[in-house]
Order: sequence, then structure tokens, then C-alpha cells
Amino acid sequence: MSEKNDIQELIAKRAASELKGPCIVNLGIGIPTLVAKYIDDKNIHLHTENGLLGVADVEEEHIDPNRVNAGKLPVGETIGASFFNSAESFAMIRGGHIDVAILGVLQVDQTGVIANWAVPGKNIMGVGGAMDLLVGAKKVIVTTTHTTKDGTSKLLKKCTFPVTSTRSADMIITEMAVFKVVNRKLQLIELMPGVTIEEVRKKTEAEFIEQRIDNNENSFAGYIRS
Amino acid sequence: MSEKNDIQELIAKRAASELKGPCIVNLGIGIPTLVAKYIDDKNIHLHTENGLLGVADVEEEHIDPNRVNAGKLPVGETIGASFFNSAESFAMIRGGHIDVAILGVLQVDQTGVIANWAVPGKNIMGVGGAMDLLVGAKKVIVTTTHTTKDGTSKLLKKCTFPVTSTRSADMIITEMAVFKVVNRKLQLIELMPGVTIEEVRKKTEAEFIEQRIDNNENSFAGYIRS
Amino acid sequence: MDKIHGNAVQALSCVQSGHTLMVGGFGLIGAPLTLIDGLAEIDVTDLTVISNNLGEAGRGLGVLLRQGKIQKAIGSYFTSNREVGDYYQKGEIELQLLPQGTLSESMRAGGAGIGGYYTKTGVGTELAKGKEEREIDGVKYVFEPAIRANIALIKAHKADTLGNLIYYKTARNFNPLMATAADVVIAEVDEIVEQGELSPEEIVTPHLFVDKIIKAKKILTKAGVVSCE
Amino acid sequence: MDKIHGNAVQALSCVQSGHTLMVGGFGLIGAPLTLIDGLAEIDVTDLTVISNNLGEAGRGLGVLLRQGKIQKAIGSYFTSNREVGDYYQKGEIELQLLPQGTLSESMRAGGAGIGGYYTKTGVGTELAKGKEEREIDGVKYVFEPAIRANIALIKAHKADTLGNLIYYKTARNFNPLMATAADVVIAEVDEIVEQGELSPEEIVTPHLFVDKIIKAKKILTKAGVVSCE
Repeated sequence: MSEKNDIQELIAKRAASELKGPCIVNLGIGIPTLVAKYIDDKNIHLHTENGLLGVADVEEEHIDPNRVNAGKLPVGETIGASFFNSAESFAMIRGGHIDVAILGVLQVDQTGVIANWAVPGKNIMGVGGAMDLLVGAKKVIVTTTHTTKDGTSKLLKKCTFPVTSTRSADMIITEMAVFKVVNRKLQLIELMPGVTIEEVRKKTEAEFIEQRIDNNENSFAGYIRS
Repeated sequence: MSEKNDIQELIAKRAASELKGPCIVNLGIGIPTLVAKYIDDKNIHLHTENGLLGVADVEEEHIDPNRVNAGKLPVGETIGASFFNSAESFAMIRGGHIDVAILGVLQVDQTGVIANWAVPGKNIMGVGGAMDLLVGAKKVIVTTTHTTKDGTSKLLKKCTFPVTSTRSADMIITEMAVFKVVNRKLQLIELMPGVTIEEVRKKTEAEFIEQRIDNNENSFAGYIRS
Repeated sequence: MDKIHGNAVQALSCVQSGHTLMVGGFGLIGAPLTLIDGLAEIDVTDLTVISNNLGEAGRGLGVLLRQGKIQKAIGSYFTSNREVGDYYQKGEIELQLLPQGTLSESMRAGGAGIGGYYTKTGVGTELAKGKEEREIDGVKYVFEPAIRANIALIKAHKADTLGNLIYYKTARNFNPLMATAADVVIAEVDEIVEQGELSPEEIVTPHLFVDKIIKAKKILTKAGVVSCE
Repeated sequence: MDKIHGNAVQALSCVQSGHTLMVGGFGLIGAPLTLIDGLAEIDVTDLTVISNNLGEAGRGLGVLLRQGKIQKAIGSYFTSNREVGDYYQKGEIELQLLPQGTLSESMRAGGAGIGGYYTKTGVGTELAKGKEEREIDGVKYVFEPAIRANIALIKAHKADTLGNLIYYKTARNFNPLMATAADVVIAEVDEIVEQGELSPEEIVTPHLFVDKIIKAKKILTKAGVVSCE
């Protein structure tokens, strides 16, 4: 497995550990899709906005070209799954019936606002369900690599790309750290294994709160994992 | 059969003769409900706003208390019928998917505007689907006795009861005559059997056009039945 | 998580005085009669009830009317219970009348994250008085806000153990809409089946809308409402 | 009245240059591939196409793009066909981007006699620029108008001879919505069955929405799009 894959799997696995059933979860394209394989709670139900509640893994021989997820990848269906049209699916999303959305981003700023649909200077060609998920899901978890390919922080003071919503994400999970967004401020709650606080500070443009516990340099408020 | 019943059946039968398949027809409560038994064209499909396309007569032994029409009377279902929820049913109505609505009225004025949901001085307690049918159906046929019990014309210069819509009906069928509404004017097109034009004039408060054909006292434009 | 509750009163523990309740049914057809019985048993008042009708005199929601538990009713056809007018005259109930299509559409909007919408229905009538009018592409519409409730009490035909629902004939009516538009949705069903017994293409209300399920103990038959315990 | 037509070109006789067409599908999934082939054969131009995507490069609606028949496209995710950007850069196509939920909701509104509605989606973003904003109960919404088309080309799984439709898994997507929102609705189906073979509780699109039916001659398989004549 390549290093890129390792990183993505690490982030996906960490995101999966945030999910506690019973809940309804929508997984975005990219890293979020990988989250599915780390879920083994039968009370966690996966929703895909193209019209299926009860997304499951699918083995090669059971692939059905007419049963796909939002990334148009073949998926399976759980026992108890249901299909519905796009308006009904987005009614579920906008209407507040999805508990958690896990989304990839291009940028996220220090208030938790994300940009994940358009790049300035390029044609704005697609938005899909991103804006609907941001306004509708009860909790939004961002999964993203901490930096771009050239090493620039994706956690910025302010998004330079068009934002997806004025609503803030609730949590940001990267291969370096986990942040909670509390009152529109990023709060570091966890360092990923082997990562130091200095490394996070160096690679993060966004301001974030390090609320140490017991004056211990490596413990943060909410830092209950290691 | 009582005289009242005779009159209602006469009106219903005349209304049924206006229907040519293929078409989707919604029948209101009262006289319109009677129209069903005079329809024998399989391409005329009856819609009821409580959620059924394909209303049929039902015999006593097949009555199902959970299969009713808008008047909460038991009905049957045709082969090829479908059930849907109330929002979908009214989406069909408002969205222009119903070809003809046949409605009873309390009053209709000389522009074709009807009043059929409320009486001044009484509690306004129910409107049901009347307003939706008026704005949505492609063609509205009014079926009504020509006068109230005390002999007053129901075809008025202006409705004194609250109107159901600003939209005019397209046709008015009574036990005395048939009127078309053309450019917001009533146009007499037919006298019911045995009725004279003088009787209609006497019993009708609303102004209406008598466009005689061939200067014949009993022929009206559109008067093709006798 | 088990959504199945043993009886109506237990399932209704979340209902509080002052709550807004949606109650399914077109008259008694598709009404959650067992849950309504449960409401009659518990001590709650000042309810706002959103339902097409208020049952019939002394039947269905008509029982709650007689108990004086309903402070306000929002519906389209109260005429089917002749007692509603008497309570209204005495100032004992507040009524809000909406065209049936507007009532159902507002529920759908409430469940779908739509704040409000423009409908042609009612333009120029007494029911549009005080409502914002707007012309769109040359057609006049009135604004209608979405409606939601604290609790929805609905009737379905079958539930699976996950909470997926299907309905029966015209007993479907407002029930699937109400299932989307309340904070807590309690479904009364004729039958509870295993997960997987309802076809994924046929499920009308996916389980994410349903919080609690009870089995119906009163049903509507040709002979009227009967107990089926 | 017989709604069943022998081939796509015959069924498409009502399509004229300058028309607005809704075309079902999420990419190629649930797209009416036979009808799109028919469109490629007939001489129409300046079409406005409302569809989530414009197919893929040279496949599905991507064929019409290459033919220069599409003057404007309204959708949510054109990215799936990399050629759309090139045509856009050259000024050969006009694009209107809507959030996917807004696209589907506007179709539903168009089919349901709703003039427009307020959605939370997009508030404060570039896609809301120039759109009316309104606060309802303390929440900000943007106004979105209903959308309709002259013709809808949809894909369903089965039709009965009356025109009732059911769909197959996630190939359902936008198809049932488009079926409600166009003056003429043409459905391409895998199978045509007798009246009565589809359960009344299971029918997703009642026949009153459907004008013409053809049998699919191209279908999507694991191996890609294949002919099934």
C-alpha cells in the first residue's frame, strides 16, 4: 500500500471511530468512502444521496451497475435497505434526517467553514450534494489530508476557494490531528500516533486552541486517545 | 326514485356525456359522485384526492373501509390503479395533471366563478380539496340544481358566498340547461328535455348569452342535443 | 436500538402539554386509533393538533376534543365532526383552515427543510387574506410557510423491526408526510415483520423517519372501529 | 389510447429545436440511453437540457454535446464529462449549476404547481448570488423557482400498458420527478407488462404522468453500455 493510501486509511479509520449507532451517516466521495469498511455496528446506516438508505460493501460477483453510491461506484444493499428518488433523498438531507455527514474538503478555515466544490480560475463545473449536506446534516465531520501535495496547509485562516456553506463543520480529522470546532474556533483534541504538537503547529495555518490538561505538554482537552 | 334523485341523476348523466377518453377525471362530493355510474369508457380514469387513481364502483361484499373516495364513501379500484399520499395527490391536481374536475357548488356567478365551501354567518369549518381542484384541473364542470330548495337561482350575477377561486368554471350543467363559460360569460348551449328558454330565463339571475342559430327560437350556438 | 413499544401510553411518554401534534388519517381512515386512545388516557392539555379532520363526534380525535385537550386545530375539513363548530362557538378551540393540498404540501416542506413555498391554491379567496401574494411568470401565488410538529402519530400497515413502513390503500393519505415533519414519529401498525421482509423498492417510509412503533389494538372495519387485542 | 411506440425516433417526433428537455439519470445510471440515441439521430438544435450531468465524454448526453445540439445545460455535476469544460471555454454551451437537492426539488415544484420555494441550501455561497434571500423563523433561505420542460425523457424498469411505472434500485434517481414536470413525458423501459401486473401500492409513477413508452434497446451492464435488441 502506498503512503498516500496509508494516510487515507488512517484518517478513515479514525473517522469511523467517531460513529456510534443508532445513527444515519452520509459518506462523501474520496476518503469518506473508505470509512465504510471500518464500521461494524449494525445500527449505523449509510445513506447515499442518489437514493439509497442501507449502503453495503459489494463483492465483485454481486456488482450491479444500477446500484451505485454518490461517487457512481458500485455498492451493495443491506437487509432492510430502501430506494427513493432524488428529491426524497435530499428532503432527508435538508430536512435534518441525517445524523452525520463525513466530507472531504479542499480547504477548511479556522472557523470550521469549508470549501470543497470549486477552485478559482477553473470552470465551476460541479457541486453535487455538498451544499445540501452542509446545511442539513446534524453533525459534519471533515476528513482531509493536513496539507496539499506541495505541503501547504489545508487548514487556513480563511478559505481562498468559494465556500460550500456558511455553516461550520463540527470536527476535522487529518493524518496529523483531530480538531473539534467549538463556537467557531478550532480546538485541538488529539494528535495522531507519532505526531508532535510542534509538527502540527508548523503545518497548520489556521489558528487553533491547545487547551492543555494538567499542564502536560501532550494532553489536550478531550485528548482521551493516544 | 324521488324527484330530487331524478334531477341529480339527470344532471350526472349529462355531465358523464361530456367526458371523452383518454382523460383523468376527479369527481367531487354530491352529484359529481353519481357521474361515475354513467361512464363506460375504459380510458376515463377516476382520481380521488385522498390518494387513488383508478376509482371503481364497489359491491357490498367487496367494501374495504380503508379504500374510500373524497366523500369517505367506500369505492373499488380498477386494474392498473395506484395509491399515493396526499401531497402527491394534490401535486397531481395543482400541477395540471387532472383533465377534468366535476364539482358541486352552492353558487356560480355570471363569470363562471363558483362558491362551494362556505356560507356567511355559519362557521367556516371545511374546505377540503375544492380550492386546489379549481386552480389545477384543466377543465372544470359544475353540476348543480338550477335553484335552491326555496326556488332561488343558484346562477347569480355575483356570488354572495365566499368564492372558491378567481378561476371560472368551463361548463355548468343543471336540470334545466347547459352553459358554456366563454371569456367569462355564460353562454346557453342546451336546454334539458322539456325545458323552454322562457323557463330558464325566469329561473336564472345570472346574465347569459342566447346565441340563436338560424333565427330559430329553440336553437342555440352549440345546441346540438335535444 | 429497539423501536418497538409495548403499548400506546408508554410510547407517548414524550408528549407534553403545549405540544404540537400531527395526527394521520382522512377522518378515521388511516388514523392511529390506538395512539389516540392512549392520548385520551394521559394527562396532557393545550395541544395543537394538525390533522385533516378532528375525527367524528366522539370518535378518533373527537374524543380528545370532548376532553378539552385540544387548544388549537389546523386542518382542512372539520365539518366531518359536527361538534367542532360548537366548541369553536364557545371559544374553546382555535381553528386554522388550510386547503387540503396546502395542508399536505406544508407538511412535506416542513419535513424537507423547505422554509415555505408559493402555491396557486387559494389566491383571491378568504383563505388567502393576510397572506403574501407573488406573481411568478405571470401567475399569482400565495406564500405558505412549512409546518412541523413536536410529535407525529401515524398509522401504517406494516413495519419491519428497523422501522421501515408500508401503507394500505387510501389509509396512506397524510401519514407518510407527517412521518417526515416531526421531532418524534410514533407509528401504529397492523403488523410488525422481520427486517428484509419489505421490498426495498416498495418501502414508502424509510426507517430513518420512524422513532417508535406500537401494534394497533383498535382497527377500522366495515362494522366500525373494533378492538383487535 | 396506445402509449407504446415502436422506436425512439418515432416517440421523439414531438421534440423541436429550442425545446427544453429533462433527461433522467445520475451519470449513465438510470439514463434513457435509447432515447438519447434517438435524439442524436434527429435534426434538432438549440436544446436546453436539464439533467444532473451531461453523461460522460462521448457517452449518453455526451454524444449530443459533441453534436453541438445543446445550447444550455442545467445540472449539478458536469464534472463527470470532462469535455463540458472545453465547450464552455469556447463559449459553445451555457451552463447553470444548481445544488443537487435544489435541482431535484425545483423539478418536483414544477410538477406540483408550486411556483417556487425557499431552501437553506446555498445560502451565503457563490451559487446564491443574485438570488432573493429571506429569513423565516430565524433561519436564512434562498428563493428558487420551479423548473419545467417541454419534454422529459426518462428511464424506468417496467411499464404496464396503461403507463404506470416502477424503477430499479438507484436507477430511480431523477426519473420519477421529471415524469411530473414536462408537457410530454417519454419513458424508456426494460420491460412492458400487462395492466394489473404492477402492485397498486408499489407503482411509483402513476400513468397520468406518462405519455409515451418505448422499450430500451441499449442498457447499462457491468461491461458497460450494450445493445439488447
